[in-house]
Amino acid sequence: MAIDYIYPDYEIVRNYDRCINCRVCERQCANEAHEYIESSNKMVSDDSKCVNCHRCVSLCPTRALKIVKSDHTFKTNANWEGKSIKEIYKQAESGGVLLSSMGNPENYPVYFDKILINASQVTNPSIDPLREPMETRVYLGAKPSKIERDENSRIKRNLPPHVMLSMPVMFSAMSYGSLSYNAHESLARASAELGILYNTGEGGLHENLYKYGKNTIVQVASGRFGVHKKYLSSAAAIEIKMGQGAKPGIGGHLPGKKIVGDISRTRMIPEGTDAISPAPHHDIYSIEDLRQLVYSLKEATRYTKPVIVKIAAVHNVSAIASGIARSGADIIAIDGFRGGTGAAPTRIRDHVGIPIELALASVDKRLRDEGIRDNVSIVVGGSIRSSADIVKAIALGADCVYIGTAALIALGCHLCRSCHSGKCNWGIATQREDLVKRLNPNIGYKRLVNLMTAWQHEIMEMMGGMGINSIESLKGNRLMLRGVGLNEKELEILGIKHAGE
Amino acid sequence: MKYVIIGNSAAAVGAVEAIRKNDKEGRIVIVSNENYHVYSRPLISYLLLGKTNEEKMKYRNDDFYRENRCELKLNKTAQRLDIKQKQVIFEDGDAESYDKLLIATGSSPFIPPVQGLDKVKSMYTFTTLDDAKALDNALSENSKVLIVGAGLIGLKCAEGISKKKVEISCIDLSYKVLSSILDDEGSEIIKRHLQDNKIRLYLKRHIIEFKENIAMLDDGTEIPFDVLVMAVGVRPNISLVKDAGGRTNRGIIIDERCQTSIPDVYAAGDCCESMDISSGEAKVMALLPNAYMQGECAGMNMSGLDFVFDKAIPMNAIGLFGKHIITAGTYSGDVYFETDGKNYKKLFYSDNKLNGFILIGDVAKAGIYTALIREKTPLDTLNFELICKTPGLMAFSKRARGEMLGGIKSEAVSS
Amino acid sequence: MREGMFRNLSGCAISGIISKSGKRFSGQRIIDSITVMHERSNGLGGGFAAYGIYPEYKDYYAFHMFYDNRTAKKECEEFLEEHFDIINLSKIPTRKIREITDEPLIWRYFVTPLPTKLAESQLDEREFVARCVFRINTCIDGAYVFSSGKNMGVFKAVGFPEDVGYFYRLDEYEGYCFTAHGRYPTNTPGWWGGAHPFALLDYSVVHNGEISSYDANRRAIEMYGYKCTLLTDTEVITYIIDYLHRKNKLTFNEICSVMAAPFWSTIESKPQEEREELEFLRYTFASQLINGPFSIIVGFEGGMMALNDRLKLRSMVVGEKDDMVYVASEEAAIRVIQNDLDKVWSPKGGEGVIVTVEKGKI
Amino acid sequence: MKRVYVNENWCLGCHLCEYYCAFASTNEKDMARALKGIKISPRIRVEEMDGISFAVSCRHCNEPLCVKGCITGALTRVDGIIMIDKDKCISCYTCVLCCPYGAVSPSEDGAVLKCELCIKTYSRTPMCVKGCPNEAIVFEERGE
Repeated sequence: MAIDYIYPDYEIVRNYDRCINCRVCERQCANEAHEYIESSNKMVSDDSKCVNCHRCVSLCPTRALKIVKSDHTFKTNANWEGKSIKEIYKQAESGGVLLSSMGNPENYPVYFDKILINASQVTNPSIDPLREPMETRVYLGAKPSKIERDENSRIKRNLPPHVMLSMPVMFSAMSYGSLSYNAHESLARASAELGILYNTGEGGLHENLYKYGKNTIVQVASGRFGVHKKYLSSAAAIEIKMGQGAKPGIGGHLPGKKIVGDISRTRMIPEGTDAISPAPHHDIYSIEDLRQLVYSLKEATRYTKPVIVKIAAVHNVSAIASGIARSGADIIAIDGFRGGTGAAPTRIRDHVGIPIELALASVDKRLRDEGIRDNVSIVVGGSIRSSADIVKAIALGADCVYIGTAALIALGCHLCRSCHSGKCNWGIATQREDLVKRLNPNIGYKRLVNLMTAWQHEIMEMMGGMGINSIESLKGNRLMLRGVGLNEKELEILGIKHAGE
Repeated sequence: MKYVIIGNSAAAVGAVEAIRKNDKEGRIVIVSNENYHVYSRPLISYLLLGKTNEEKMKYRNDDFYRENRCELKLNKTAQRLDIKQKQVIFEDGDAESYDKLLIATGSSPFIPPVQGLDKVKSMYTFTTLDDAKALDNALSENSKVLIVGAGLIGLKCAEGISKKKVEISCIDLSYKVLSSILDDEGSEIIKRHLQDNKIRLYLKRHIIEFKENIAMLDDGTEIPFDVLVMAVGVRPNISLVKDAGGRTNRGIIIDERCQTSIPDVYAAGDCCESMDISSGEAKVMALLPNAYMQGECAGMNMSGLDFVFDKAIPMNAIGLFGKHIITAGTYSGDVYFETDGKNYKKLFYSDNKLNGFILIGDVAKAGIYTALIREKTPLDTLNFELICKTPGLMAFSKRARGEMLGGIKSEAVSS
Repeated sequence: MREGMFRNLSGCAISGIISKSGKRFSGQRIIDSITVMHERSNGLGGGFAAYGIYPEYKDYYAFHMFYDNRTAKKECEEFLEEHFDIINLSKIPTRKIREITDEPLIWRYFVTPLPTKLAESQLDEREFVARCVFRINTCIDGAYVFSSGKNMGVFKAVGFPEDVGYFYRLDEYEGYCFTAHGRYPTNTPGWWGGAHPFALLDYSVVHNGEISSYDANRRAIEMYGYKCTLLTDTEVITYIIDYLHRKNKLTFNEICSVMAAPFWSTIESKPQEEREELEFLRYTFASQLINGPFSIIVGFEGGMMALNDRLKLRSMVVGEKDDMVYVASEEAAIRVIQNDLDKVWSPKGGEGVIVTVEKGKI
Repeated sequence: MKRVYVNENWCLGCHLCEYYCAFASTNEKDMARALKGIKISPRIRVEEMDGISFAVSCRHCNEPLCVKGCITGALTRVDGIIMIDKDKCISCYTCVLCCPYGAVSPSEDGAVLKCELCIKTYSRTPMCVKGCPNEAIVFEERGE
């Protein structure tokens, strides 16, 4: 046997005083980290199999389990940290590209955490959301370019295609295939109940979920999987995915072994074939090509649906966004470099792209400077973690945010970042039937509804504190923000003052 | 409406509870030839064993008659029916008129005519509480007890007195114990178990003559005894109906509404004979669940509803010295058999139906088999191979399970 | 420190009077009204807008200017001469009083765009004038246009409003509509340009409140070519009104439905036609919704509009007597000049009161 | 009346219902203390095979064969709930013979085991329902 260079990162600690040998840990671990030893009437664990997903910890009825970070260590080295060394061991053994899941975990600045929100004192009353109406409804879509009146001088109601949301949040693109059916159903049902939208991602739309079309964004990505007329016309909006924050410049790859049954049918590709989404759209090599696709999709749906163009936040994002805003797109979605993924090359995920806060601030400013901000709505994603992040994003200039990871966490995800293994113990990022059923959408959708309802309340509280009772008055209201610990350049890009100013 | 019920056991209770569901007003008169609050007869062996007491033996709580507004007449024996006048005439000369009458008179022990029996001073039967009390009084340490009959009554009696430091012998005409409910192999297991529990068995024997305290057997064996228990069987108490001209056979003949051939006269429980749907034959099925359900059926019909009880089958649940036996139905057809020496299972099936079963030892979930017999469930609608090995709902279709456990019907579309 | 260098928060008193029949009356009345609300000001700013005061020059834009110094004046006048035909120029008459100090140079010009320049610009006349105003205010250091409409003028200064009125000899002007403002800023600017009303072309705004949507409004309006140099609510509100009324041709009723848009729940309860119209306005002009407490009186050519924020977080009372309509922060400020009112009421939040002079009466 | 319903689509076969059931009957506060070292005798039991699993407990039938068959009167139907009087039960197993769901279990404790919807415990919701992590077991009012 070859030398195993890698000591497990985490250790399973079992309190034998509390363990009653119910074996739920064993039954629930798809990684088979737990085992019951009949002869000694004892549970044992194998740390090397543990991905630290907490399924066993959460289900253990006597709280006999916990997972701790191993204190096993390499010799201290500020340059060569254990993580780097381990990655080299892995690659030296496999010869392959390192794969990771979920968002960038590295220690880059989180600008949201360096921005603080204002509140009213004395000169302007704060508003109590429990007593006064507090509006979080937003519309996404272009604004009418001019006001026209009919012969009776009544305004013609020539609104461009748009969508209405009860609050400025949507569930971001996560495909059926990367997510389980139950996860998708949870997202769809929650969206319907909440009056917001979810996004199919590039996996097509399962036939059972067409009934949630009013709350669905259908995605058209470079692989064009699952795209057909009914798919497009069933939706509230269509999203062209040009890029993803977790892996800008990289396509997608769902291995053939996951392309089974309904997934193959929904994606419209044969069972067992790899679903490869190329890095670029092979019919979009430039901005004018994008315009053609935007209008193709508009033609196909008779100009009734807004078209979203989603891009990853990269260095010249504002120029790109400006191009998109002139391409006929109604909504621009920008995905920051912390955005999640079901699988991405680690180096790409951790080193490519820019923070969403900066991207948003610069795009919003650029579009305003060019007088085209009304052409499009801006949706941002790529690690919105709380209602405060939402308030900050809106105040920086976003119309709405996309949440992906937060929604999955609501569904039970513990960010073990092992989605690519296909053995998600929480039934979210897996197609294994026994695991999929662990996510009961009746529970899942309620948890999503709860989370959004809670966030909505918090948004209202924060708005009320600022003396704002309608979310549109928060949009781009950067005066409501102050930076802490940011340098001049960062403040300039964010367009905010430093706290105390 | 005036209901009269003769008898005060399970069938009577079934009838009262059914009547009171439909008729809160009518008079109910219950007549018993015993002097007890309704009690469970099968518990008399447990009484002797000390597992229950007279208080706990009450089949229904003390408020039963009051809550159900029943007039209870104890120590009163019905003599005959005047079906023209719709009256019951009692031995003491009283009469009780009725609009609807239920005969729930049960059965009486059968005492075979054996030479010298009249000389035996200490002879007991074992079907009523008084029987049990009398027997209990007769026993003393080291008593030698001879039980005639190794059927359900005899063996439960043996178990009942087994803790009393007595010597127990049991004799039966048949070559096996529990011959009415067990097959040969099953019987053999029980036989060994009884012997392990120090019951002396004399099988395929009969008593030629009693000589005071000695039973002389056909093979010349002499069994000395202090106490004799006659438990060869029971006879349904049918005379009230028979004498009034109603149809009887071994038991009172009733239809599936528990009606006798006499208008407004119903019968239920051990005194009647009804259809065994597992065999298609009319039988006396003297067992408590049937008694209750027949009584219930009679009560329903007496109080004006149209109610059919057509699910009667022979069935038994009995424990002997810690070993449990559950049987039901008829032992005919193909056989599924499995045993590990301790546990024993035999299923009988034919024509896509389960006819009967015998379980000894592991009796868990036996009711699932019982239901298959009672409901005549087509065996090809379930995983028969699986259900033979492991009785459970797993063997049913998902849909059937959904109906049994709930929860699926409403979601059938989405999954 | 002056407006534009910081965001100045202030509470205030406002008052407005209009004659629906176009009858001109003395500015003394508005001084009397605002004087009553002395307590609502703190001496750091007062001002008036007066409509119908220049009938003899009614076809010319009346530019009221503050100059910090002569250089600024020279530079500005060069600019004006380059773009306009200057019909008349003079110092604005004032009274020297102890209460008003540190006055800048205060000049008035009646101008009309040079036809060649106007044609060259390919703009309509009013847009041309507005752009010139922005140009002066942002590019010429020390020069500030604080009034630029026709047949109207703004008069403002640092001081209590009654003193400002006296200073500017407002009692000597006659107009069909006056508005007034007394300021209570929470810090101490000393710049006259920062006083209110704020005006662009013939739109003038006096405002009591502190809007919480300020930066959202500002950043949105700046996209349409406005430059918010003062960072005041009044400035951005004026621009919004200019944008909605002059550029998008919305009626003042519609403008109310934008600036103090009804709640969605209210909109949804309306009959379909009205609902769709309100939805359209809220959708299209979401960034022009003004949030937070405000009461404003907008003066414009031939009319006056009063509006409260939709929660009515600031007081505002309206009174009517014959052809006169009075609006003020406090009822007392109306009663003092007209105790015998036909009608007096407090408009609901978001309910605009729009008074226009009967056609042809000016 | 509220009943326990089981939906096998969501049953994970985790067996937690059995442990929570056993825990409920101990009236202990802490499950570890209650069940440590014990072989549990739950009133609900999971059947599982080939990826299918579901829990079975008393259905509290409207026409309960176990009650009708009970020879001692230990089983009764009170407000729709089939209750067992452990004192009266003599473990004859007639109810085991009668129950079509296999939901009454033999036991060494001197009385048969069956679900009583936890009404004798502190829990208002049956503990199997509370303990089910996936709402495969629910306690609901449904049209009958």
